[in-house]
Amino acid sequence: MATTILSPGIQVGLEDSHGPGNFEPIHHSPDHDNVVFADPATNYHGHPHYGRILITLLALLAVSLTVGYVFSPALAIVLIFATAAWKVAIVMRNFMHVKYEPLFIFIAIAAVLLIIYAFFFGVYPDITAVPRDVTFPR
Amino acid sequence: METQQNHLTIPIIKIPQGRLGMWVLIAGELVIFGGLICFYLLNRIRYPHWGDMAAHTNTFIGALNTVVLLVSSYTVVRAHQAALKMDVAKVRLWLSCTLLGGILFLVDKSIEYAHEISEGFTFTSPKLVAAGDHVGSLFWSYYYIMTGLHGAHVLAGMTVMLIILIQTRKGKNMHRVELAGMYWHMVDLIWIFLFPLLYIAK
Amino acid sequence: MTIFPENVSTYGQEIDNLFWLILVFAAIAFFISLFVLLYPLIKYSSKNGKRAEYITGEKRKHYKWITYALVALLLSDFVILYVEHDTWGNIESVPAISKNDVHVGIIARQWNWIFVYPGPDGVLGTRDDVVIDSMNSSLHVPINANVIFELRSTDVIHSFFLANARLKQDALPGRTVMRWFNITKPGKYDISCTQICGILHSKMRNYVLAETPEQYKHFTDSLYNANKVVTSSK
Amino acid sequence: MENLHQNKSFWSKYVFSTDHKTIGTQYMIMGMIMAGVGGYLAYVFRYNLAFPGKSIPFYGMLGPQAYNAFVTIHGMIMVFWVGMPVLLSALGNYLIPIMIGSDDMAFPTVNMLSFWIFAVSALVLIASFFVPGGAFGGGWTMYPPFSAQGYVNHNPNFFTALFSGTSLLILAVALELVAMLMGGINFLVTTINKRAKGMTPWRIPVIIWFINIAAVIFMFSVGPLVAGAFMLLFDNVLGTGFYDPHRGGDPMLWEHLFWFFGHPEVYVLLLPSLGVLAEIVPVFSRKPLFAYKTVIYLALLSAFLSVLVWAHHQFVAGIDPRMATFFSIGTILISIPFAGIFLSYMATLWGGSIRMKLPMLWAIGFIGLFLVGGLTGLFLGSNTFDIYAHDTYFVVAHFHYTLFPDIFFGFFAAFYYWFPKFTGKELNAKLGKWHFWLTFIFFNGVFFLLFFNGLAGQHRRINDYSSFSLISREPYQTFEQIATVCAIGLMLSQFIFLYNFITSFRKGKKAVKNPWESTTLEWQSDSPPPHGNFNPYPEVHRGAYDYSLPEAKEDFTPQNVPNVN
Repeated sequence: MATTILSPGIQVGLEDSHGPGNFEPIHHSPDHDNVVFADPATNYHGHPHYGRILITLLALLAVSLTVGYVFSPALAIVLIFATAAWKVAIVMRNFMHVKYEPLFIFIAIAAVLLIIYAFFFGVYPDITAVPRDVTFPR
Repeated sequence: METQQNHLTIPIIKIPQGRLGMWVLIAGELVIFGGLICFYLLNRIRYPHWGDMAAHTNTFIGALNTVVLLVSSYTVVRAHQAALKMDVAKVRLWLSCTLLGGILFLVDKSIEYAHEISEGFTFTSPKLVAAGDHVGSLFWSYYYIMTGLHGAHVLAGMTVMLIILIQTRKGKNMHRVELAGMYWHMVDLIWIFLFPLLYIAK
Repeated sequence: MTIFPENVSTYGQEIDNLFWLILVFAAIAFFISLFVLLYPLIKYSSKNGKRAEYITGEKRKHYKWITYALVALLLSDFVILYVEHDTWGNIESVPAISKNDVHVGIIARQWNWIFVYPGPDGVLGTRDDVVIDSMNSSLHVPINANVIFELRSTDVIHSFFLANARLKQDALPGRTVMRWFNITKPGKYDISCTQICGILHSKMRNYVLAETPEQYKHFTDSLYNANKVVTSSK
Repeated sequence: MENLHQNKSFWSKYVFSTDHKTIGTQYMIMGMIMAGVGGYLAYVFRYNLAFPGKSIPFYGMLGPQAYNAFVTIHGMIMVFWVGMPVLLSALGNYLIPIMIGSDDMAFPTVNMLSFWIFAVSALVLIASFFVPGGAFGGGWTMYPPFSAQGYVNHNPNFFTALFSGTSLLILAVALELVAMLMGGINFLVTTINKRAKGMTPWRIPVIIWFINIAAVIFMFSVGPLVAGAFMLLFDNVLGTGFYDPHRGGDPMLWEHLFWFFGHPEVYVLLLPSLGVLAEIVPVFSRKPLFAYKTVIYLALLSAFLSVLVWAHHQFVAGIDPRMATFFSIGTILISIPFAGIFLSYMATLWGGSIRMKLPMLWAIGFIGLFLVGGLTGLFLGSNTFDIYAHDTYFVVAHFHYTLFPDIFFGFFAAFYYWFPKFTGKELNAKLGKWHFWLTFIFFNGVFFLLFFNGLAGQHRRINDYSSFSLISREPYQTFEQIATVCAIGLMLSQFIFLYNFITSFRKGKKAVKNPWESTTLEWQSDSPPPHGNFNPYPEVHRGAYDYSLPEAKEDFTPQNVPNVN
């Protein structure tokens, strides 16, 4: 059973798949196309302050709960969703380690959001522009 | 055979197989929830009346659930940190904490559902329909389908976590802690958006 | 045999012309492509015994032909878009209702078209409206007048198709769509439903009966007299 | 590791197998069986159209409800249970690992699970014919409120609502989508992670690129439909009002989310068979693929544009007229990348040394027929002409001219090309030629005249045209009869293929390792490939299309050859 090093200290067997292609340390091949992205396995050093990040998240939650009482509704909604987006960014960046992942993961997630936005944009005039009163004479 | 496997194949984008698969899965799940959130938003813009309905949701329980999910996200990332150091005892401790968070979330949610159902706001809300408030009943349909689908994901995440908790007993499959953690973070992310949509914006 | 059914509406000819225009572009593209596809099969057959050339298509002198073709396609696409744009606006935007126009309601139901005439006051949605709800009935309209109709559905999605006037519009339950047509020739024309709507979908056929203004006046007068509203309050 | 797979029972070797080749074959067989079912449905309703009111051989009398159900399920089967499994799953499963020089997929167990979920979904679909009320008959688009009436019709019985044709169809589609999602995850991870040494992105064969792009399009567009299908199911069985306008919902929402998936789905079906062409055309013209990188960039561009065009199916549905113009522009823009891809294939022919073998015949037939389909798309992409042509036989003929070559010609091209690799046997070329010419001629016979029926105003999904004076007259009824005769001929000529398949499989001539003299990796393995595909694993030294290199003696240089001389 071949074992390979995934990231410092983790032994990965090949249970997930038989055969080649599982992860293993980089061989820098002479072919330059082979080293497109940085290697995340070596980027796991350092000790991120997860506790501090949690406190930030909870503080943002408190902000989103209180803005409704402070500002006008329109501004409050913008602020609430801004803090939500900020929270999502923090969780993805630090907890899900997007900052250590290759760029294309970020691009894929951004593409998802873009596609959802395209859907919203295309449907918006048809669903929202209908007269607000939908009681329909039968 | 083994020597061949080891030196003939190298991944070109260097990311472990399980994690890559999990990312693709997360992208797929995000589109499903993104679509649902889109439908909700479109209808929310169409019917200002939904604001009155959203006032019946319990912001306190919603906020409590957000805190629970954020903290459990923290604990699962600590579990991953411990897994990197191969610290089996700590991994199991943090995973158990996360499982506890999941249970807390579901208990919270059940209390909230019970409260809403006792007020007559169910999946189809026959009470509202009888009163002629079809639009309000539609809000509750969306509310239950969104939180229900999210709850199903919480349950799925907890199941995976439980399996991994058992597997790590002998220090096996430590890399799966990270994968379960990623899935759990995704559940957290979706809740971060559902919470303001359903509870705060009234 | 003509390709299209007889055109009787004011804007029908524009749609027919658009078809011929696109057909010209499509036919040119088709025959050129067919030549490009089939000629090399003969000219460069392996039976000639010649070795193939090594062309990767990365060089400008090779790929320029494809670029030209794509630009030509894009240009013809935009020509089509430009030509059709006015017609689209013409059909989709409803003219303001003037005195000569006829304003009727058309309601789709499984499996029949219901016609609502505006009544003596000429306004839809008032108490003197007359509703004709029977299978195989006809919508009477005068020729050379804008007929503006409000299209609704009561149950499932239907689609109002008047082939002779080149008009099609879906009727979605829950929303009212306004469209118009102007028929220039007297006659009886099929209305069909083109959105599958249940068992009797294929029997969901009514008629538009285009008449001279005098005949139409006669028809509405007798219709309104027969359905007189006793208390003429709104 | 290896001997794990050697001595296995029949069940784990052929049924619950995790080997990518077995799973690919399972998908292919399942797709062929479903194509038989879909073809039978087509035969029944085509016969009814040509001879309305007559008893149909091998069926009996066809009522309007059954007609609607047959039309609906025919469309469903051909797109979701034939096109998807055969083009995406079968080709993807079989070809991705072997063409990138790997032993298997990244997650073999998930792969097996994907097939079995797919098999269950097919069973659920077939079962929907045999529940009270029969299968759903509202068009494959399943527009509510017609598809959301289960709760009203079966009220208050939850179980009859759940086991009605409508609910079972929605369930079957949802299961099928889940199966394909699992397959898609597998394809992407395999292609990114499990390539052989030296298989850089720009050395991957085009078909692998295209299958992966198709998987990405599928994954990113299917999300709203998955959520929406659950909502439709709840409308049916629990009585919610997500799509009921009387309850505050909106059927337009379903139209949008269905086509937001439904149109990219067309490209999901198209891209794998375009990939098949990209393999076949260079091999048989002994020339590199023309502008390889550009072809891939064009496919990526079309993937991006594919999510911006969906509303051209709704031009007359009452959408905002300004949005219609936007989507019309998107539609004509997306013709550009696909035209570019086809032109690059045609340009590959020029200057080659063309061998007109069977796979090439199918490939040329594909391009020729798709040309008609694509150019008639110009008429329908123009929103103004679509007012007239929408939901007529013009549309029917148009999308059969695109999807039939795409699914069947693409599949047959792939089949005749890779059969020696799949089985190690040679096919009977003479029978194959008969099969091609009969299919080609009969297909045109079925659908070409229907363009004229459509232009005469004949609309779709009508079981009896006698009510409509405009189109029940001559020559349109004769056209219908010609189409039906040709359709029967088309189906009968597939038996030639079946006969050829079975006899060649059982006692065909043994094929050599690389009969077509191709460069890609799968031909460097044995035929049929052993478990694990390669021994030793190949190392890739060059692009996938090195034909007729000037410095090489042979006119093809396989990817794993380090030096030309």
